[in-house]
Amino acid sequence: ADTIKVGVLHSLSGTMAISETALKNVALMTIEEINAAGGVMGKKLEPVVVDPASNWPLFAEKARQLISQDKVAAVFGCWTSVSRKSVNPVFKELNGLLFYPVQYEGEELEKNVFYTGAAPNQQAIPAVEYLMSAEGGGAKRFVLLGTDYVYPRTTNKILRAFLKSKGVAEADIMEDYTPFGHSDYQTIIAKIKKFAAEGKKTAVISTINGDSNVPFYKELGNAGLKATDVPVVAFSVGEEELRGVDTKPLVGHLAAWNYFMTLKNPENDAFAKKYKEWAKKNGVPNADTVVTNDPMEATYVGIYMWKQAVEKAKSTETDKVIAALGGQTFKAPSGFTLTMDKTNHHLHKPVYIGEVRGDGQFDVVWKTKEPIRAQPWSPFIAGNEGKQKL
Amino acid sequence: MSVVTDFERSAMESEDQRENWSGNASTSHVVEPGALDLSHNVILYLEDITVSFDGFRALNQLSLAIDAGELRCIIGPNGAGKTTMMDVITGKTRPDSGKAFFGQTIDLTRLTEPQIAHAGIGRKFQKPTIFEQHTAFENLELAMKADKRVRRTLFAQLFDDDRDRIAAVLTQIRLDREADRPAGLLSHGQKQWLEIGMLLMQEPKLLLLDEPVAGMTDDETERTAELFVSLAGKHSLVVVEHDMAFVEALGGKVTVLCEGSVLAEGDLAEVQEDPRVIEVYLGR
Amino acid sequence: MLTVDNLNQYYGGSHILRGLSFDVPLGKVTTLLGRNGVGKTTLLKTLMGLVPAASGKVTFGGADITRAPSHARVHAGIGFVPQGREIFPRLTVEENLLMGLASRPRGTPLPARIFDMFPVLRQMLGRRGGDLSGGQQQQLAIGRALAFGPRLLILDEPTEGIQPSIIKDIERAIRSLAETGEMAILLVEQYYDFARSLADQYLVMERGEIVMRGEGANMDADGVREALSV
Amino acid sequence: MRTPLTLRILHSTPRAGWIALAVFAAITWIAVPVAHAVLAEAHPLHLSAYSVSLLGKILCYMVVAVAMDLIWGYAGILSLGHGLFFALGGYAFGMYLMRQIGRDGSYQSDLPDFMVFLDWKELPWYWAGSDSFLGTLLLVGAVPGLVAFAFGWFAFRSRIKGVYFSIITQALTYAAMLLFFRNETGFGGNNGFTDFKRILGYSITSPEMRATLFALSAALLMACLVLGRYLVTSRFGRVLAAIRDAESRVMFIGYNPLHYKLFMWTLSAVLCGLAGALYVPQVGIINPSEMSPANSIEIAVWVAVGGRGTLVGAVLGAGIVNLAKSWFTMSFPEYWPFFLGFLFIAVTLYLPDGVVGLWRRLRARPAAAPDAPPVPTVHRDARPVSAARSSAKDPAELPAVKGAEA
Amino acid sequence: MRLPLPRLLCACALVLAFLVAPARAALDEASLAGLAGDFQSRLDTIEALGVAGGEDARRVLDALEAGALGVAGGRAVIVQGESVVAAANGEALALAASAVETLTVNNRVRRALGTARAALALASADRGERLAAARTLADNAGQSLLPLFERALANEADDEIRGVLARAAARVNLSSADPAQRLKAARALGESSDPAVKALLAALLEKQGDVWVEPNGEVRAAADMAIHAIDRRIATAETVGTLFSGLSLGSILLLAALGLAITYGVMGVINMAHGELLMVGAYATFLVQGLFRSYLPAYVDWYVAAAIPAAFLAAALVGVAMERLVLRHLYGRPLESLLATWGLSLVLIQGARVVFGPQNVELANPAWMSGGIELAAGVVLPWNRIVIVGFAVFVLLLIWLMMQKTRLGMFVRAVTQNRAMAGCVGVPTARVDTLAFAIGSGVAGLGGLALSQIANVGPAMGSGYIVDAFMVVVLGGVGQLAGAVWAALGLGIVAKFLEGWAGAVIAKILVLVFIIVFIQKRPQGIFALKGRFADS
Ligand SMILES: Nc1ncnc2c1ncn2[C@@H]1O[C@H](COP(=O)(O)OP(=O)(O)OP(=O)(O)O)[C@@H](O)[C@H]1O
Ligand SMILES: Nc1ncnc2c1ncn2[C@@H]1O[C@H](COP(=O)(O)OP(=O)(O)OP(=O)(O)O)[C@@H](O)[C@H]1O
Ligand SMILES: NC(N)=O
Ligand SMILES: [Mg+2]
Ligand SMILES: [Mg+2]
Repeated sequence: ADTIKVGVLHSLSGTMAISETALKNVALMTIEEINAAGGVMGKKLEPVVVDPASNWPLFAEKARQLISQDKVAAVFGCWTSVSRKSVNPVFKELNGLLFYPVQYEGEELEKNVFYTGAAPNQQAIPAVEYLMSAEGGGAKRFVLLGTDYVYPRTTNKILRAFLKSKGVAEADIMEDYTPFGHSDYQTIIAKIKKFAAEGKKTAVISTINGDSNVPFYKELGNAGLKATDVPVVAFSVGEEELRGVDTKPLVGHLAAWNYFMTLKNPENDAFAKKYKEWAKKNGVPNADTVVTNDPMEATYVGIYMWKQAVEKAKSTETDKVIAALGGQTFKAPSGFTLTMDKTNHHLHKPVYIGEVRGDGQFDVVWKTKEPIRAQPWSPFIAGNEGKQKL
Repeated sequence: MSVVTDFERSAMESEDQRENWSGNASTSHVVEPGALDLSHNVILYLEDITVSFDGFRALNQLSLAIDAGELRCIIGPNGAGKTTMMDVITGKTRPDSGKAFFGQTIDLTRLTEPQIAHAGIGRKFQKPTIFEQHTAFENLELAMKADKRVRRTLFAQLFDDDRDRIAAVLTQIRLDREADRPAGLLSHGQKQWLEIGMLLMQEPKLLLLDEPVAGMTDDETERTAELFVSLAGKHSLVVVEHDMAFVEALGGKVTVLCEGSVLAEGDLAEVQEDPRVIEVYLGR
Repeated sequence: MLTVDNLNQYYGGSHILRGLSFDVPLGKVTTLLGRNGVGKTTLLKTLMGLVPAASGKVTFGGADITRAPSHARVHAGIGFVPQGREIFPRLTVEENLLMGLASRPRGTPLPARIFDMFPVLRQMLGRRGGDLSGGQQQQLAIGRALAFGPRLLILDEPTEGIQPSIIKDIERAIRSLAETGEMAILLVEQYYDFARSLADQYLVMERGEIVMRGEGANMDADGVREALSV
Repeated sequence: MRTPLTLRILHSTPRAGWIALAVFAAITWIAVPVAHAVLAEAHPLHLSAYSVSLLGKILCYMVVAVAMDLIWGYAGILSLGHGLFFALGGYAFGMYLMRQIGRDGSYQSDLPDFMVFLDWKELPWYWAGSDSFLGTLLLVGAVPGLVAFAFGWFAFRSRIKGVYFSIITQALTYAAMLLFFRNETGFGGNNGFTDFKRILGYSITSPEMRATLFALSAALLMACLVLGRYLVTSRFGRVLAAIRDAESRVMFIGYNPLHYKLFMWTLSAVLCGLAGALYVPQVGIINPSEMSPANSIEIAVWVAVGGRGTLVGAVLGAGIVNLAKSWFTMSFPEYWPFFLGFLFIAVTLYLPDGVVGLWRRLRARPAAAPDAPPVPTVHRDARPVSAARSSAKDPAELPAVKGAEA
Repeated sequence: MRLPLPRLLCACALVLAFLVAPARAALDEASLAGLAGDFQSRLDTIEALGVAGGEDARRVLDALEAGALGVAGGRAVIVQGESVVAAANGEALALAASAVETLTVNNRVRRALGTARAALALASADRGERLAAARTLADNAGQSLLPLFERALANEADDEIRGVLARAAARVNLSSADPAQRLKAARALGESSDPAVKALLAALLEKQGDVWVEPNGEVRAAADMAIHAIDRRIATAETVGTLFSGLSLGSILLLAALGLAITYGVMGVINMAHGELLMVGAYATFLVQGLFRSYLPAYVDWYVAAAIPAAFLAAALVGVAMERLVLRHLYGRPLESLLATWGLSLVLIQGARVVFGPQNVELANPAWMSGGIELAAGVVLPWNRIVIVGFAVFVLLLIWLMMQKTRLGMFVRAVTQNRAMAGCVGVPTARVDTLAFAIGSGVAGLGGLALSQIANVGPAMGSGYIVDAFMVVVLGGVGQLAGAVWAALGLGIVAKFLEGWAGAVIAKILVLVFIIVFIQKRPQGIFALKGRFADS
């Protein structure tokens, strides 16, 4: 054929559409951009978009369809870990190629998957270190708050071990989970207040999933827990999520990511601008207020890395592309040249910590000097030693 | 099919449990289906039954005894409690106090509706209640005297004599032409007949009939009376009616209910003379 | 008052009403008799607009109401006591009666006549309609139809389930209503004696057709009773 | 004279039905397996793994639809919790599949990965027996069956009916979903079970296994149809329908509705469980979202689309809705909910008795008197005469009084 | 008290400055030197600025807050556009703005800034400002602030402020070297209801090895008593707080369910699109907010009030359309209405997604609905929740009037109970249906308006409420408005008490189990319809 098909596997309906639609958009934009620049090996890319509808088994079915029916060369997709877990066996069986753009809990390494989001040591651990530092407020007590699923559970397990290694006592850690879509945070906020009042400087580490964040932050604001007293650092709240929140009461709360829209560098300026224009041209609702965020950047980077690898391998064959991907570099909107690790299919990524501003963007208050290598198997979990390679 | 058997067994066991839960099992009677004790020739015996709804006494210390094979008419003003009495006998309503015995041994106040039906009491409702989605034929089939446990109905089949019997009843109630029509489409009077037919199929020992001839023509009323008279003796019947001609045609003993208790009892002629009955019921 | 002209009605494939024509004059009681299942109730439902007429014409007070919706017929002045009572089971007795005034402006009082006729209803005002005994419900259904003072009253077996003394009352009441000359009455009845004693004119239906009609006074002579037996 | 049961089962499905089943069996037992597992991939008639597992999944859904129809269409009990039974069957079989992974998981442990990860040292008691295939087969039916039996026993005994019953079934599945979501519960939390490798030692991804699972799903569906057909045409079925229409009347003629409902309810749950067990290896994942209330509502929607109270309708409904969904999400990824939504609305407005109703109307049209006006319905209350009308149209679907004992 | 040396020095300097220099003096360069130091010394410097007070201090703090304060060549400077001035005295410097390293304002700095500003405000003429300042300082009370408290106490006349200050001072004095001071402090703190204070006191009652942290037995006894007093106060406040949470959750459930109580409860339409009617109301509110922001920015706080009719009408119109086009053909076929409304809900959700985008939209609580009333330290009743409880009462009243004071309610019930007969007594059934459905939908719209003030507004928001809404209506007893009220409140309060005890997930499970068990006891809901018609 004279085109190369690539799959876009993001939920456009159901609960995850909130987050994933933007990833589909950015994938289409990137593909257009690559096509405009001549395509890959002289062939145009042809995106195949499907809607797995936030339904995990459907993810597996659609993945199979993309690989075996549509014969796509690579798939860009998934957000939740469970969706990734459900497609993993399919990619393995059919030897497909998946680029997964979202921060996740690690404890996984698949030959057929490239992880362009953060592993825990590229997001969670630095964030907690920051909170414990003088600049971060020197927190001594921690509330680990999350939605009850694997990403928060795992992240918190790692963080607990990490905190322990830093000498934080069990009694100074409170861990709590809410169901998906939980919208009544009165009790939890009251508990946090009580916990915070009981002693030393307290910080909240939130792995609350997208939809519950609005009620959580609203309650937080109204209950008078200010960022200066009890800062909340979130791992799942980015620019896109904040579009739905009145950020005034949130100012000062934190998020840790590998990318913020406010980063100042030529790549990012171009990236944000391109996306705005694309959104306008394609009639995305509220196109004038669209934002870019970390998983979008990770999607963008992932597609380019794949392109480069294909060009290097001179083939779209999965094994050859996998071989060519290791060591690929790309000058990313995050301001660094990112490298795809040769052995663990993760990107080396910089870490930023941002404080929420009144306009829903983030002010970077801390960052790493250079990209950090991912540790998908966290050393803070027993038995993971020496597991960092495929 | 072992699933079925297991299920059935456990269902039965739990049924027993329920009885135990529902009260002092030690004093409750053991119901032997079909073992109706008529040693004193009384098939139904009500004593001091009281039923009230939100303080309103629908039955007020009602006592009544029906002999085996008797045809008893019950009359009384609207709201006297006739239907409520039938509700008590059939287990639909639990009395606040009082005794209700079927024969000498079966305490009706302790049994569930299906158990009471099984013990041999059949009922026709004031407002015809039939299975509207089933055909007239099926209505009769369902009512037919048979083992009515799940396991049996799963494997039940209709034998020739069953069909003959159903056909006979259909003819008797003049619905042979409507046999295969859904009963919901029958006219009011036809539904009345169908319900009587169901009762005949059920072959109960005691028939409770609440206004069986309402909506029937005079001619049909007569036929019904004949039918009931022919049933008496072999069965016991309790008939509630407001149609005096019909009551007269039945010719049995008459009980007048008023405000939840018995006002008068005797031959129709006697009762019709009673000034209190005239006052509250018959009018001048 | 009410004129029915060549009315036809089907249920599915079967022809239930076959070209019926008759009048119901003001100030008179017209009784309709017939055996079970001949189509009496179907006819009344057609008159009330509950089932659409297949063909034919119904006029009331000069206006063609063949296709009018039920509530418009009530507003035109038709009151209906259906077979089977059809009271609103979860409304109280009082509300049921007030429903009878739905076609009248809000705040119209209930006429005292209802309670004179059916004193039991007064005692039961607060009870839910569905809790009443059968006969009480029947009285309620009649009371409800009378509440707004209809010009045509249609009754489908109104005596069903009612105790003899009250049947006598109803009989007297219907007579007096007709005698005021302001009401037409169409009565479907199986209870021959009751029908005969009220009828100013009678109609007998058989298989969807009117097979006999005449003056009420001639009912016995015409052999209506015999016609109703098999 | 007693007619043997087999003969009666034979009679309960009309000849056309048997022919259809035979054709269906030929396709699903021979044509599809051959096209998938025997024909080379390049062959024009080759059926891809995608198609086979998609169709296999839909076959499982069809079984669920039939189970739902038995309890909803014929016993009038609307369950909004059938997803639970489906998921329980799925989980029971999923446990076996997890055990079959053996030491091939990421942690190379005997325990499933998620347990290793959450620091479980040994399998909790409720995983006992999950390593035995036969034990699993038992659990697959017994777990949903027992849950349904216990729940139904209490609910029917308390005479919970109508929406009250529907709502507590919904609460039940919702509560179970939350319970299974918890990581501490021991069923893998939100992720559930996935990454299966083997059944009885055979690779789960081999074409032979796929074809086998597919054929088994088809067999289950056919068995359900024959069994369902027998049940609804038996006297049992008529009693059940009578309970649906007038429960108290049924009691007064001596049937105990509790037992009837409970039997059908439990049977329906068991069928769902079996379907769930076949579903899991074919789609490769089972997780708590199968128990979400919306999933259970959707099951009811399939049945309604096909035509409630007709077994074929349930099958058609499940097939149509799911194929439409698969096709729409692929062809109109951004707009498919519009199509599906309008499909549902159109079905209710124009096909009041579902797809099967349409079929009957088309068949009945030439026969009906041309001048007959539409059937009027007078009392359109909760238990409408119109429903009688619907079941009256086609004698084939009426509980057959005749044929059965010939 | 182990302080690092620089801190100690700073503190001393501070106290000295405070004691020696009267507050008016201009800042000297030395007092700002810390800004060029490490992070901690910056913080200390900032706090010291507040204690020192004065116009110049205020100016420096303003600059810091605006992100204009920086250091250049070891000196604190302020960037003013392109020019740079010395922070201490405002004199112009020959430095390029680009040469200045501006100080990052993060949370920690903001906190120090807050303390500094509060210290400044303690001298304010406005009572409210002083009170707020005292409260802020009390929360951050440290040794360095003690002199400030004492000075303020000396000048303060207001009792409430004195109380706050005294407790703040007491908190500091709890670690005084003088046992008498500590005893006084422990007694004074018994007046508090702040768990933080309790923690301070509790620390005195601990043992390190064999030695008491607090050597003085009398002080320990006083601390113990104080702890009990605080505990009692906290316990009461918490119970009230939990009750309120339950009430609030209940009122939200109720608002989510009330529309359904009409469309389903009274009219019998199994309305799976009910959640989407909530969504319509919420989006209508969003649009009204947008209009206010564009055209009436001065009154933007009142957009919520203006949204009441808008949300009602928008949802009512959608309801009318649904009723006229679809539901009208389905009366008496409740199960089909389930299928059709399920389809409608898919369409409405996707419609919202196409029009407004898949993301949530932002709705701000107006100022008068932000913040809350503080019952006790840690127990805050947020205004938005209080308003919503009130709103629930308002909507309830509205419905009650509509159903009881007009004949509509009776007509609607009659129509649902017996459609044909209702026509035969003269009720225009079609019109009544449309009207009733419109009202039910409109009420759902009002529910959406309320929800928009608490939770997400997005295309799928409705699906999150539909299950709860049905549970409330059914648990209450179908068709029983009063039942819905009891059910909603009951579920809310039960859920909140369970949640405090078992956590959100288990609590939710328990609530569902509770519903299942409850219905066993009352198979027809709380307000069961009794009577002969119920089952025949
Ligand atoms: N569930 C109930 N709630 C309130 N009142 C009730 C209830 N059931 C019955 N009643 C009242 O009890 C009285 C007796 O009713 P019942 O139906 O037994 O009368 P009846 O003798 O059968 O009258 P009829 O001849 O009119 O059928 C009536 O006044 C009725 O209103
Ligand atoms: N909805 C319906 N669909 C089909 N047929 C019907 C329907 N309703 C009634 N019928 C049939 O129409 C015929 C006339 O019924 P109708 O109710 O009018 O009789 P009726 O004269 O009022 O009898 P009764 O004296 O018993 O009340 C009956 O044979 C009945 O079975
Ligand atoms: N991987 C996540 N965020 O689920
Ligand atoms: Mg009665
Ligand atoms: Mg009739």
